[in-house]
Amino acid sequence: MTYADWFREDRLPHIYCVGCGNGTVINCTLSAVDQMGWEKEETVFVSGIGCSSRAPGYIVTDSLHTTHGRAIAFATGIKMANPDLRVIVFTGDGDLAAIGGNHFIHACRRNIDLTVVCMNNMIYGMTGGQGSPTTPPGALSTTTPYGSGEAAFDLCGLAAAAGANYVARYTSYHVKELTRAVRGGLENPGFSFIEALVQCPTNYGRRNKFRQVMDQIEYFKSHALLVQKADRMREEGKKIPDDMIIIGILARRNRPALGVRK
Amino acid sequence: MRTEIRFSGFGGQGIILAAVIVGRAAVMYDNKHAVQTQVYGPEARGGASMSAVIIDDEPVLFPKVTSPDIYVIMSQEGFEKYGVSVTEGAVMLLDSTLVHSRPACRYIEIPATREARESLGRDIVANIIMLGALVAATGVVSREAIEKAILDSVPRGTEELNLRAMKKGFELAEQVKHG
Amino acid sequence: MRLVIDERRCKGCNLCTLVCPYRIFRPGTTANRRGVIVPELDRPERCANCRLQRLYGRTLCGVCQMICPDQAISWEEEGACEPVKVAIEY
Amino acid sequence: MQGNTACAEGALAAGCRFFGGYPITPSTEVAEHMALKLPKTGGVFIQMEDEIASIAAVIGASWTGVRAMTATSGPGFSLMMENLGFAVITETPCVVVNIQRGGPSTGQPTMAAQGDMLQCRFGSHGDYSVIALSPASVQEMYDLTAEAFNLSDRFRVPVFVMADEIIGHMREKLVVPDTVPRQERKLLKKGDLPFRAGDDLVPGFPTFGKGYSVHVTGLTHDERGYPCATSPSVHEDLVNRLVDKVESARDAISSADIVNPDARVVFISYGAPSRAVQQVLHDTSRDDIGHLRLKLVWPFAESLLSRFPDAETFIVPELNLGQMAREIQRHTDRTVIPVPKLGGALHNPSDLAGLLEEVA
Repeated sequence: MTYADWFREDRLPHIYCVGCGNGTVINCTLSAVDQMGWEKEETVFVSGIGCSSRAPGYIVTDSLHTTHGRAIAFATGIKMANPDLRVIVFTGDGDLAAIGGNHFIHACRRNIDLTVVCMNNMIYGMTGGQGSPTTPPGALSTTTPYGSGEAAFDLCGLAAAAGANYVARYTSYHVKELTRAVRGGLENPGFSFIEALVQCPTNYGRRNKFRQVMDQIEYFKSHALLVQKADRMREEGKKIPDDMIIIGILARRNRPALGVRK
Repeated sequence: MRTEIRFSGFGGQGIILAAVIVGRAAVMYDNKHAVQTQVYGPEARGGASMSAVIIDDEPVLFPKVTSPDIYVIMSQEGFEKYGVSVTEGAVMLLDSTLVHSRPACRYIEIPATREARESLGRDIVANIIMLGALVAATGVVSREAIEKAILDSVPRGTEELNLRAMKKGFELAEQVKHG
Repeated sequence: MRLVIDERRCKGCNLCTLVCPYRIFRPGTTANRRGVIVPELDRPERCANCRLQRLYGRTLCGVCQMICPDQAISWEEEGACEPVKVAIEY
Repeated sequence: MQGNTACAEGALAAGCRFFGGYPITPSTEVAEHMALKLPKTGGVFIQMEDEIASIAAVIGASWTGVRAMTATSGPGFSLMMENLGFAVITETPCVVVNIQRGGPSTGQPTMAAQGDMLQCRFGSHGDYSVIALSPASVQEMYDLTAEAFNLSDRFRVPVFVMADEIIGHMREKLVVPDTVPRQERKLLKKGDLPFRAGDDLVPGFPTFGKGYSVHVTGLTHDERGYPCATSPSVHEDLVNRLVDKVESARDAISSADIVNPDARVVFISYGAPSRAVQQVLHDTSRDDIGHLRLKLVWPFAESLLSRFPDAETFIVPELNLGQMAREIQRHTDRTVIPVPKLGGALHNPSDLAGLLEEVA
């Protein structure tokens, strides 16, 4: 079996725009799931609302496409009621960090055995490009026409501080690393959070100087800084530029977890 | 026959528990019907708390107390809030240690808190003394029933203390009756 | 093994042209029936996976397939060579 | 036993094995009792971060095949509305207990009301139909909660136990039956489309983890479960079926006590005010007074009104400004007199008796 066998062939091609990074993240996640050797019938995908949340509809397992922001709460019910199921949540930055922020931090606190993959495109894509809690300061969106004046959430820092067992960040450029990171999350008991920065050419890129699909990928490539290297730079007293994206496994621990398969 | 009993005191005296015990005695051991209700709310903590129980030979239809036949009042504030509106035909048992006013109906003074403190060494059982007195004075439930219901309801290890309190209540009411 | 781009799925983002270490993809020039300009292959036999997948029994590299957001890249078995009668004249 | 405790016991007897909740007066005792008892039955109690998460977790749990419930009150009920709509469109069985208190907003947390009767029927967006029960005694808190699970599994809709603070908090005698009737969820036949219904309009349930590979979405979906949100006919067919599966059964599932069907004046009540009406009928010497006590409030079975062929007047005491009276009015040309009551106290039987004298 390969990861391609996990797709609902009859629903492809999916609805994502040309060059959208979400499709890449689905590939990486399914590849990690496939590597785990899990059965389709023991695996459940859950999502909320937004571009990211359409992902489970293209996967041939049981899947629950729920309401905006609430995917983790629904997934909590599934996992607690049947810990034998492997539950993976697809979410986006708006879904997870704005309307669903409370569910996110409480799931981290409970350290419930879910793997949450967040496709962070730094914008509300499906509704046409409004600012989200991860829109970088200064970035343009339809609701921040003069540049975002708010600070952005560090989703990984939030997850780690709230108690998640496993936290990682990569981008849609880092396909091999992202696959390994998701796999690490699937292997680790407790709450695993993987943030995948993705390009949104339609609603983020073209407003923010990434004219071509490739431009944002090039940016991810050139601005990614492995966490180990960042730590070394800090030790050496070097300043890390604000626009660098710290990637890597940011937390891995084994605190007591809820809903772990017996 | 429908009998409505209203209990009032301050939070922590076991006002609600007292009503629950009487209801339990009636239903479980006297084969009658009963409904217990109470006033919920922040004012029930510290301020005047109130609970009520209705005992009937037939099923209790209307569950709320409208004009109590019997009052058990254990604090001055409870008297002022829930005891002043007594009707002439009612009877009131009051804890004479803590209630200074006297109602415009027949009343029985029971020094429950003083007795609880002095004879039994524990303030906390004043409500059980009042229950004993209530049963001895009015016969709303049988003595056997109230004893069993108290034993069902009190924390393990305090059964003997509570039974002594109940019997003290019987005695105090009888003294008033005969005195 | 032969690399194929599924024209029914490809939306023409050209990410494959960016990531392939052998540069076997290049942006296409003409739109297909769906109006998508699908990338073209440039000497795909240079792709390690095309040549060596059978030998190693697993996908090598495969970054183009993984990054393809539209699940349009895959490898398929090549048909066995047709025997061709060759007349050699002495 | 207290009403709220009896509710929890009824759920446990019905085989409820998942409770997700959030504390709110005056429903909290239901959650507390479930927290105490569920772990001993092998079930799961989880206190969620809010009511939105509570109903979400309940719906998620239900998809694994367990009987799941939550309990709440006014403000929490409002928060649940969006996800209740999700339960409706995804046809997820779940039981929601609402121990009603005075509103709007924080209102009267410790006082009784019946102000959420229309909200439970219409509170989420879009057209749909649900089932609501209304207990009038501690015994019914037990019996109707247990029955709610059967109705929910049978029709695959959220079923509401619309109690009130008076019934939830009062203590009276409860006779626990040896067993409660149990009607299991009909499972999907392997190979059938997951959202294609037969004559009963209720599709079989594709439990997660059993190899159905079902996609469940809150979007308008076709019979395969695939999103199909722009087709007018798919949406129309789906919503009509969701409504019809409940409404077409309203006579079959209706549940009410009927007293004196020959009466000229008939009280119609549900929940706590029923107790005041019962007292009036007990105390009166008149024999032309009837009583229709609804145990199942939604869907409202208007055929119940014709069980009183001689009735000239219906008197409807409610702890709100006439929410069900409005529904009754639209099904009859006879006089309907709402007796609204706000503030938390129950209708006094003597006041109702006085009204009776005025009416007839």
